Amino acid sequence: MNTFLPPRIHVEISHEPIDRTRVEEFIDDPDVGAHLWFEGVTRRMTAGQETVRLCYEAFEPMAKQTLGEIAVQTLDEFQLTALVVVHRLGWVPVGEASLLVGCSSTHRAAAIESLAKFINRLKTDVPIWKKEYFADGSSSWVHPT
Amino acid sequence: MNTFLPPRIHVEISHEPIDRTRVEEFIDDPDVGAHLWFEGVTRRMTAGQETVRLCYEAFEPMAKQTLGEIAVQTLDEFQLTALVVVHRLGWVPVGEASLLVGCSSTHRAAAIESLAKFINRLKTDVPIWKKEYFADGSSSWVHPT
Amino acid sequence: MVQFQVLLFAAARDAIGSDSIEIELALPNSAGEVMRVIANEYPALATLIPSCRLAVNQVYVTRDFSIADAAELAIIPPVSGG
Amino acid sequence: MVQFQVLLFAAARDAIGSDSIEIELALPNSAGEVMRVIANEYPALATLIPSCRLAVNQVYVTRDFSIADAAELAIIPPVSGG
Repeated sequence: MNTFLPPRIHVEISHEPIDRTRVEEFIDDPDVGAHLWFEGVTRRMTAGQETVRLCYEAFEPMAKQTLGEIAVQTLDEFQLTALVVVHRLGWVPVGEASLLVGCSSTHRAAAIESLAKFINRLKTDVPIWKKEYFADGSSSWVHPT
Repeated sequence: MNTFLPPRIHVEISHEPIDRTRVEEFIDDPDVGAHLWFEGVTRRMTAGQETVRLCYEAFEPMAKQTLGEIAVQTLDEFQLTALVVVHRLGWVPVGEASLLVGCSSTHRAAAIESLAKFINRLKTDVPIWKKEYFADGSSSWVHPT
Repeated sequence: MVQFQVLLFAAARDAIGSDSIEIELALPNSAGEVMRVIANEYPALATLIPSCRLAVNQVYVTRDFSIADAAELAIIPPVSGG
Repeated sequence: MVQFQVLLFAAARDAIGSDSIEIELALPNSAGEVMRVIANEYPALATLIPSCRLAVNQVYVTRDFSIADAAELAIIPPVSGG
Protein backbone atom coordinates (compact mmCIF):
# COMPACT_ATOMS: atom_id res chain seq x y z
CA MET A 1 0.00 0.00 0.00
CA ASN A 2 2.74 2.50 0.91
CA THR A 3 4.71 4.25 -1.78
CA PHE A 4 8.39 3.34 -1.62
CA LEU A 5 10.12 6.09 0.35
CA PRO A 6 13.76 6.90 -0.46
CA PRO A 7 16.01 6.74 2.62
CA ARG A 8 16.21 10.54 2.92
CA ILE A 9 12.49 10.92 3.57
CA HIS A 10 10.99 10.43 7.01
CA VAL A 11 7.21 10.65 7.46
CA GLU A 12 5.63 10.27 10.87
CA ILE A 13 2.17 10.64 12.34
CA SER A 14 2.44 10.84 16.10
CA HIS A 15 0.05 10.87 19.03
CA GLU A 16 2.78 12.25 21.30
CA PRO A 17 4.33 15.74 21.59
CA ILE A 18 6.81 16.36 18.75
CA ASP A 19 10.46 16.05 19.78
CA ARG A 20 12.61 17.75 17.17
CA THR A 21 15.89 16.49 18.59
CA ARG A 22 14.74 12.95 17.84
CA VAL A 23 14.42 13.62 14.09
CA GLU A 24 17.31 16.07 13.59
CA GLU A 25 19.59 13.23 12.52
CA PHE A 26 17.55 12.84 9.32
CA ILE A 27 18.56 16.35 8.23
CA ASP A 28 22.16 16.52 9.49
CA ASP A 29 24.55 15.89 6.62
CA PRO A 30 28.05 17.33 6.23
CA ASP A 31 27.60 17.55 2.45
CA VAL A 32 24.58 19.82 2.65
CA GLY A 33 24.76 23.52 3.44
CA ALA A 34 21.18 24.64 4.07
CA HIS A 35 19.00 23.19 6.84
CA LEU A 36 15.50 24.50 7.34
CA TRP A 37 12.89 23.78 10.02
CA PHE A 38 9.25 24.82 10.25
CA GLU A 39 7.10 24.37 13.32
CA GLY A 40 3.38 25.02 13.30
CA VAL A 41 2.26 25.80 16.83
CA THR A 42 -1.23 26.07 18.34
CA ARG A 43 -1.73 29.76 18.84
CA ARG A 44 -3.76 31.36 21.58
CA MET A 45 -5.63 34.08 19.71
CA THR A 46 -7.43 33.61 16.39
CA ALA A 47 -9.69 36.39 15.11
CA GLY A 48 -10.18 37.71 18.64
CA GLN A 49 -11.20 34.34 20.14
CA GLU A 50 -9.02 32.62 22.70
CA THR A 51 -8.17 29.05 21.75
CA VAL A 52 -7.51 26.67 24.64
CA ARG A 53 -6.43 23.71 22.58
CA LEU A 54 -6.83 22.01 19.23
CA CYS A 55 -7.76 18.44 18.52
CA TYR A 56 -6.43 16.86 15.34
CA GLU A 57 -7.82 13.74 13.73
CA ALA A 58 -6.78 11.98 10.53
CA PHE A 59 -7.71 9.24 8.13
CA GLU A 60 -4.40 7.82 9.28
CA PRO A 61 -3.31 5.33 6.60
CA MET A 62 -4.32 7.72 3.80
CA ALA A 63 -2.72 10.70 5.60
CA LYS A 64 0.59 8.87 5.93
CA GLN A 65 0.44 7.71 2.32
CA THR A 66 -0.37 11.21 1.06
CA LEU A 67 2.36 12.82 3.18
CA GLY A 68 4.84 10.34 1.71
CA GLU A 69 3.72 11.10 -1.84
CA ILE A 70 4.01 14.89 -1.50
CA ALA A 71 7.35 14.45 0.31
CA VAL A 72 8.74 12.44 -2.63
CA GLN A 73 7.27 14.92 -5.11
CA THR A 74 8.76 17.94 -3.27
CA LEU A 75 12.14 16.27 -2.77
CA ASP A 76 12.37 15.50 -6.50
CA GLU A 77 11.07 18.86 -7.69
CA PHE A 78 13.50 20.90 -5.54
CA GLN A 79 16.40 18.41 -5.52
CA LEU A 80 16.41 18.30 -1.73
CA THR A 81 18.76 15.93 0.01
CA ALA A 82 16.36 15.19 2.87
CA LEU A 83 12.83 15.91 4.01
CA VAL A 84 11.29 15.12 7.39
CA VAL A 85 7.68 15.65 8.40
CA VAL A 86 5.98 14.85 11.70
CA HIS A 87 2.28 15.61 12.21
CA ARG A 88 0.80 15.28 15.67
CA LEU A 89 -2.76 14.02 16.23
CA GLY A 90 -5.06 14.31 19.24
CA TRP A 91 -5.05 17.18 21.70
CA VAL A 92 -2.47 19.90 21.12
CA PRO A 93 -2.43 22.61 23.82
CA VAL A 94 -1.61 26.25 23.09
CA GLY A 95 2.12 26.76 22.51
CA GLU A 96 2.81 23.17 21.43
CA ALA A 97 3.66 22.08 17.88
CA SER A 98 1.21 20.17 15.69
CA LEU A 99 3.52 20.08 12.67
CA LEU A 100 7.27 19.87 12.16
CA VAL A 101 8.85 19.96 8.70
CA GLY A 102 12.59 19.87 8.15
CA CYS A 103 14.49 19.86 4.89
CA SER A 104 18.03 20.20 3.64
CA SER A 105 19.54 21.18 0.35
CA THR A 106 22.78 22.42 -1.13
CA HIS A 107 20.74 25.39 -2.35
CA ARG A 108 19.21 27.68 0.23
CA ALA A 109 16.64 29.25 -2.09
CA ALA A 110 15.38 25.82 -3.19
CA ALA A 111 15.07 24.68 0.42
CA ILE A 112 13.02 27.74 1.38
CA GLU A 113 10.75 27.53 -1.67
CA SER A 114 10.26 23.79 -1.20
CA LEU A 115 9.12 24.28 2.38
CA ALA A 116 6.39 26.73 1.33
CA LYS A 117 5.20 24.39 -1.40
CA PHE A 118 5.29 21.26 0.76
CA ILE A 119 3.19 22.88 3.49
CA ASN A 120 0.70 24.21 0.91
CA ARG A 121 0.33 20.70 -0.50
CA LEU A 122 -0.06 19.25 2.97
CA LYS A 123 -2.81 21.76 3.80
CA THR A 124 -4.58 21.02 0.51
CA ASP A 125 -4.45 17.24 0.28
CA VAL A 126 -3.56 15.42 3.50
CA PRO A 127 -6.72 14.09 5.22
CA ILE A 128 -6.15 15.66 8.63
CA TRP A 129 -8.69 17.89 10.38
CA LYS A 130 -8.49 20.15 13.36
CA LYS A 131 -11.20 21.15 15.77
CA GLU A 132 -10.69 24.30 17.77
CA TYR A 133 -11.82 24.52 21.42
CA PHE A 134 -12.31 28.06 22.67
CA ALA A 135 -12.09 29.58 26.15
CA ASP A 136 -15.84 30.33 26.04
CA GLY A 137 -16.60 26.59 25.85
CA SER A 138 -17.53 26.51 22.17
CA SER A 139 -15.77 24.44 19.53
CA SER A 140 -15.70 24.19 15.76
CA TRP A 141 -14.04 22.34 12.90
CA VAL A 142 -11.55 24.58 11.16
CA HIS A 143 -12.30 25.20 7.53
CA PRO A 144 -9.44 26.27 5.31
CA THR A 145 -9.69 29.82 4.04
CA MET B 1 26.06 54.07 17.36
CA ASN B 2 23.69 51.08 17.40
CA THR B 3 20.21 51.35 15.97
CA PHE B 4 17.57 50.87 18.64
CA LEU B 5 16.47 47.23 18.43
CA PRO B 6 12.88 46.35 19.38
CA PRO B 7 12.70 43.66 22.07
CA ARG B 8 11.67 40.94 19.60
CA ILE B 9 14.94 41.20 17.67
CA HIS B 10 18.08 39.43 18.81
CA VAL B 11 21.33 39.94 16.87
CA GLU B 12 24.49 38.14 17.86
CA ILE B 13 27.97 37.73 16.45
CA SER B 14 29.67 34.84 18.14
CA HIS B 15 33.13 33.32 18.20
CA GLU B 16 31.74 30.10 19.68
CA PRO B 17 29.72 27.24 18.13
CA ILE B 18 26.09 28.24 17.69
CA ASP B 19 23.73 26.75 20.29
CA ARG B 20 20.18 26.97 19.02
CA THR B 21 18.60 25.91 22.28
CA ARG B 22 20.06 29.04 23.88
CA VAL B 23 18.18 31.39 21.53
CA GLU B 24 14.94 29.43 21.04
CA GLU B 25 13.25 31.42 23.81
CA PHE B 26 13.34 34.52 21.56
CA ILE B 27 11.04 32.78 19.07
CA ASP B 28 8.74 30.84 21.42
CA ASP B 29 5.46 32.67 21.79
CA PRO B 30 2.02 31.12 22.43
CA ASP B 31 0.36 33.80 20.32
CA VAL B 32 2.33 33.00 17.19
CA GLY B 33 1.63 30.00 14.99
CA ALA B 34 4.58 29.74 12.59
CA HIS B 35 8.17 29.26 13.74
CA LEU B 36 10.95 28.96 11.20
CA TRP B 37 14.65 28.18 11.57
CA PHE B 38 17.44 28.29 9.01
CA GLU B 39 20.92 26.91 9.61
CA GLY B 40 23.77 27.48 7.18
CA VAL B 41 26.31 24.72 7.65
CA THR B 42 29.85 24.36 6.29
CA ARG B 43 29.56 21.75 3.59
CA ARG B 44 32.22 19.29 2.63
CA MET B 45 32.06 19.35 -1.17
CA THR B 46 31.93 22.52 -3.27
CA ALA B 47 32.36 22.23 -7.03
CA GLY B 48 34.26 18.96 -6.63
CA GLN B 49 36.74 20.30 -4.08
CA GLU B 50 36.77 18.99 -0.51
CA THR B 51 36.51 21.76 2.07
CA VAL B 52 38.11 21.04 5.44
CA ARG B 53 36.92 24.18 7.20
CA LEU B 54 35.94 27.77 6.67
CA CYS B 55 37.24 30.82 8.43
CA TYR B 56 34.90 33.78 8.82
CA GLU B 57 36.00 37.32 9.58
CA ALA B 58 33.95 40.48 9.96
CA PHE B 59 34.15 44.21 10.32
CA GLU B 60 32.45 43.46 13.61
CA PRO B 61 30.81 46.70 14.76
CA MET B 62 29.53 47.44 11.25
CA ALA B 63 28.41 43.82 10.75
CA LYS B 64 26.38 43.89 13.96
CA GLN B 65 24.90 47.29 13.08
CA THR B 66 23.98 46.15 9.55
CA LEU B 67 22.47 42.87 10.81
CA GLY B 68 20.33 44.90 13.22
CA GLU B 69 19.17 47.24 10.46
CA ILE B 70 18.13 44.48 8.05
CA ALA B 71 16.49 42.60 10.95
CA VAL B 72 14.34 45.65 11.78
CA GLN B 73 13.58 46.23 8.08
CA THR B 74 12.56 42.56 7.54
CA LEU B 75 10.51 42.40 10.76
CA ASP B 76 8.59 45.53 9.72
CA GLU B 77 8.13 44.55 6.08
CA PHE B 78 6.76 41.07 6.87
CA GLN B 79 5.06 41.90 10.19
CA LEU B 80 7.06 39.26 11.99
CA THR B 81 6.68 38.91 15.73
CA ALA B 82 10.32 37.97 16.31
CA LEU B 83 13.59 37.57 14.45
CA VAL B 84 16.82 36.06 15.77
CA VAL B 85 20.14 35.94 13.94
CA VAL B 86 23.45 34.50 15.12
CA HIS B 87 26.52 34.60 12.87
CA ARG B 88 29.62 32.71 13.91
CA LEU B 89 33.14 34.03 13.19
CA GLY B 90 36.50 32.28 13.14
CA TRP B 91 37.04 28.66 12.20
CA VAL B 92 33.93 26.66 11.36
CA PRO B 93 34.60 22.95 10.65
CA VAL B 94 32.61 20.92 8.13
CA GLY B 95 29.15 20.04 9.45
CA GLU B 96 28.95 22.97 11.90
CA ALA B 97 26.70 26.01 11.53
CA SER B 98 28.03 29.45 10.62
CA LEU B 99 24.59 31.07 10.52
CA LEU B 100 21.34 30.61 12.41
CA VAL B 101 18.24 32.64 11.59
CA GLY B 102 14.93 32.13 13.37
CA CYS B 103 11.68 33.98 12.90
CA SER B 104 8.07 33.74 13.94
CA SER B 105 4.86 35.08 12.52
CA THR B 106 1.14 34.50 12.65
CA HIS B 107 1.40 33.99 8.88
CA ARG B 108 3.39 31.04 7.62
CA ALA B 109 3.84 32.37 4.08
CA ALA B 110 5.17 35.71 5.38
CA ALA B 111 7.62 33.94 7.68
CA ILE B 112 8.99 31.81 4.86
CA GLU B 113 9.29 34.72 2.43
CA SER B 114 10.90 36.93 5.07
CA LEU B 115 13.58 34.34 5.75
CA ALA B 116 14.60 34.20 2.09
CA LYS B 117 14.74 38.00 1.90
CA PHE B 118 16.63 38.42 5.18
CA ILE B 119 19.33 35.96 4.15
CA ASN B 120 19.65 37.59 0.72
CA ARG B 121 20.13 40.97 2.39
CA LEU B 122 22.64 39.50 4.81
CA LYS B 123 24.65 38.01 1.95
CA THR B 124 24.56 41.31 0.05
CA ASP B 125 25.31 43.86 2.74
CA VAL B 126 26.75 42.50 5.97
CA PRO B 127 30.56 42.93 6.06
CA ILE B 128 31.48 39.32 6.77
CA TRP B 129 33.87 37.28 4.64
CA LYS B 130 34.67 33.62 4.48
CA LYS B 131 37.89 31.95 3.43
CA GLU B 132 37.71 28.34 2.34
CA TYR B 133 40.48 25.88 3.25
CA PHE B 134 40.61 22.82 1.01
CA ALA B 135 41.86 19.28 1.63
CA ASP B 136 44.66 19.84 -0.93
CA GLY B 137 46.15 22.59 1.27
CA SER B 138 44.98 25.53 -0.85
CA SER B 139 42.71 28.32 0.37
CA SER B 140 40.73 31.16 -1.14
CA TRP B 141 38.36 33.98 -0.23
CA VAL B 142 34.87 33.16 -1.32
CA HIS B 143 33.41 35.56 -3.82
CA PRO B 144 29.65 35.72 -4.09
CA THR B 145 28.28 34.37 -7.35
CA MET C 1 -26.53 -4.08 -5.99
CA VAL C 2 -23.35 -4.12 -3.92
CA GLN C 3 -23.11 -2.87 -0.34
CA PHE C 4 -20.36 -0.35 0.46
CA GLN C 5 -19.10 0.98 3.74
CA VAL C 6 -18.29 4.69 3.55
CA LEU C 7 -15.89 6.10 6.15
CA LEU C 8 -16.73 9.47 7.71
CA PHE C 9 -14.40 11.98 9.35
CA ALA C 10 -14.50 15.28 11.20
CA ALA C 11 -17.62 17.36 10.45
CA ALA C 12 -19.16 14.52 8.39
CA ARG C 13 -18.78 12.08 11.27
CA ASP C 14 -20.18 14.62 13.74
CA ALA C 15 -23.20 15.24 11.46
CA ILE C 16 -24.10 11.53 11.44
CA GLY C 17 -22.84 10.56 14.88
CA SER C 18 -20.99 7.54 13.51
CA ASP C 19 -17.65 6.97 11.77
CA SER C 20 -19.20 5.10 8.85
CA ILE C 21 -22.41 4.63 6.86
CA GLU C 22 -23.56 1.92 4.45
CA ILE C 23 -24.92 2.44 0.94
CA GLU C 24 -26.00 0.13 -1.88
CA LEU C 25 -24.85 0.77 -5.42
CA ALA C 26 -25.33 -0.81 -8.83
CA LEU C 27 -21.92 -1.37 -10.47
CA PRO C 28 -20.21 0.14 -12.33
CA ASN C 29 -21.10 3.56 -11.04
CA SER C 30 -19.44 6.98 -10.95
CA ALA C 31 -17.99 8.71 -7.91
CA GLY C 32 -20.36 11.63 -8.57
CA GLU C 33 -23.34 9.27 -8.39
CA VAL C 34 -22.02 7.84 -5.11
CA MET C 35 -21.93 11.36 -3.65
CA ARG C 36 -25.49 11.98 -4.88
CA VAL C 37 -26.73 8.73 -3.32
CA ILE C 38 -25.09 9.58 0.02
CA ALA C 39 -26.58 13.09 0.08
CA ASN C 40 -30.04 11.62 -0.71
CA GLU C 41 -29.97 8.83 1.84
CA TYR C 42 -28.29 10.85 4.61
CA PRO C 43 -29.85 14.34 4.55
CA ALA C 44 -27.65 15.37 7.51
CA LEU C 45 -24.71 15.22 5.06
CA ALA C 46 -26.44 17.00 2.16
CA THR C 47 -25.04 20.51 2.82
CA LEU C 48 -21.53 19.19 3.50
CA ILE C 49 -21.19 16.81 0.53
CA PRO C 50 -20.62 19.50 -2.16
CA SER C 51 -17.40 20.61 -0.42
CA CYS C 52 -16.16 17.02 0.17
CA ARG C 53 -13.94 14.79 -1.94
CA LEU C 54 -14.37 11.04 -2.32
CA ALA C 55 -11.44 8.72 -1.69
CA VAL C 56 -11.57 5.22 -3.18
CA ASN C 57 -9.10 2.84 -1.56
CA GLN C 58 -7.41 5.91 0.00
CA VAL C 59 -6.89 7.78 -3.27
CA TYR C 60 -8.81 10.93 -4.22
CA VAL C 61 -10.98 10.46 -7.31
CA THR C 62 -12.81 12.95 -9.50
CA ARG C 63 -16.59 12.79 -9.94
CA ASP C 64 -16.35 10.89 -13.26
CA PHE C 65 -14.20 8.12 -11.77
CA SER C 66 -15.84 4.73 -12.36
CA ILE C 67 -16.25 2.35 -9.42
CA ALA C 68 -16.47 -1.18 -10.84
CA ASP C 69 -15.63 -3.36 -7.81
CA ALA C 70 -15.94 -3.50 -4.05
CA ALA C 71 -13.73 -0.77 -2.57
CA GLU C 72 -13.13 1.21 0.59
CA LEU C 73 -14.93 4.55 0.21
CA ALA C 74 -14.30 7.63 2.36
CA ILE C 75 -15.88 11.07 2.44
CA ILE C 76 -13.11 13.64 2.88
CA PRO C 77 -14.38 17.02 4.17
CA PRO C 78 -12.17 20.09 3.53
CA VAL C 79 -8.89 19.25 5.26
CA SER C 80 -7.23 21.51 7.84
CA GLY C 81 -3.97 19.87 8.84
CA GLY C 82 -0.80 21.76 9.66
CA MET D 1 45.53 67.82 3.59
CA VAL D 2 44.03 65.53 6.21
CA GLN D 3 45.37 62.10 7.07
CA PHE D 4 42.91 59.18 7.08
CA GLN D 5 43.26 55.63 8.28
CA VAL D 6 41.55 53.17 5.95
CA LEU D 7 40.57 49.77 7.38
CA LEU D 8 41.19 46.70 5.21
CA PHE D 9 39.50 43.30 5.39
CA ALA D 10 39.69 39.86 3.81
CA ALA D 11 41.29 39.86 0.33
CA ALA D 12 42.21 43.58 0.64
CA ARG D 13 44.07 42.98 3.90
CA ASP D 14 45.81 39.92 2.46
CA ALA D 15 46.91 41.93 -0.62
CA ILE D 16 48.60 44.57 1.57
CA GLY D 17 49.63 42.38 4.50
CA SER D 18 48.19 44.86 7.01
CA ASP D 19 44.73 45.61 8.39
CA SER D 20 44.94 49.33 7.57
CA ILE D 21 46.62 51.88 5.33
CA GLU D 22 47.00 55.65 5.57
CA ILE D 23 46.13 58.20 2.90
CA GLU D 24 46.16 62.00 2.68
CA LEU D 25 43.18 63.85 1.23
CA ALA D 26 42.23 67.43 0.56
CA LEU D 27 38.73 68.09 2.02
CA PRO D 28 35.96 68.02 0.97
CA ASN D 29 36.47 65.12 -1.37
CA SER D 30 34.28 62.43 -2.91
CA ALA D 31 34.24 58.75 -2.01
CA GLY D 32 35.06 57.95 -5.64
CA GLU D 33 38.18 60.11 -5.43
CA VAL D 34 39.20 58.33 -2.22
CA MET D 35 38.99 54.99 -4.02
CA ARG D 36 41.06 56.39 -6.93
CA VAL D 37 43.75 57.68 -4.52
CA ILE D 38 43.92 54.32 -2.75
CA ALA D 39 44.25 52.39 -6.03
CA ASN D 40 47.04 54.79 -7.14
CA GLU D 41 49.05 54.73 -3.95
CA TYR D 42 48.58 51.02 -3.25
CA PRO D 43 48.91 49.21 -6.61
CA ALA D 44 48.41 45.85 -4.84
CA LEU D 45 44.79 46.96 -4.30
CA ALA D 46 44.20 48.34 -7.80
CA THR D 47 42.50 45.25 -9.29
CA LEU D 48 40.36 44.70 -6.19
CA ILE D 49 39.13 48.30 -5.67
CA PRO D 50 36.56 48.34 -8.52
CA SER D 51 34.57 45.55 -6.83
CA CYS D 52 34.81 47.12 -3.35
CA ARG D 53 32.46 49.49 -1.53
CA LEU D 54 33.60 52.30 0.77
CA ALA D 55 32.18 52.57 4.28
CA VAL D 56 32.41 55.95 6.04
CA ASN D 57 31.87 55.67 9.80
CA GLN D 58 30.53 52.15 9.19
CA VAL D 59 27.92 53.16 6.62
CA TYR D 60 28.14 52.30 2.92
CA VAL D 61 28.42 55.39 0.69
CA THR D 62 28.09 55.84 -3.05
CA ARG D 63 30.98 57.22 -5.13
CA ASP D 64 29.56 60.76 -5.16
CA PHE D 65 29.30 60.92 -1.34
CA SER D 66 31.22 63.96 -0.03
CA ILE D 67 33.71 63.48 2.80
CA ALA D 68 34.07 66.84 4.57
CA ASP D 69 35.53 65.85 7.97
CA ALA D 70 37.78 63.32 9.59
CA ALA D 71 36.05 59.92 9.49
CA GLU D 72 36.72 56.20 9.81
CA LEU D 73 37.09 54.80 6.30
CA ALA D 74 36.89 51.12 5.39
CA ILE D 75 37.33 49.25 2.13
CA ILE D 76 34.64 46.54 1.93
CA PRO D 77 35.47 43.77 -0.57
CA PRO D 78 32.54 41.69 -1.90
CA VAL D 79 31.01 40.13 1.20
CA SER D 80 30.42 36.40 1.63
CA GLY D 81 28.74 35.91 4.99
CA GLY D 82 26.11 33.30 5.68
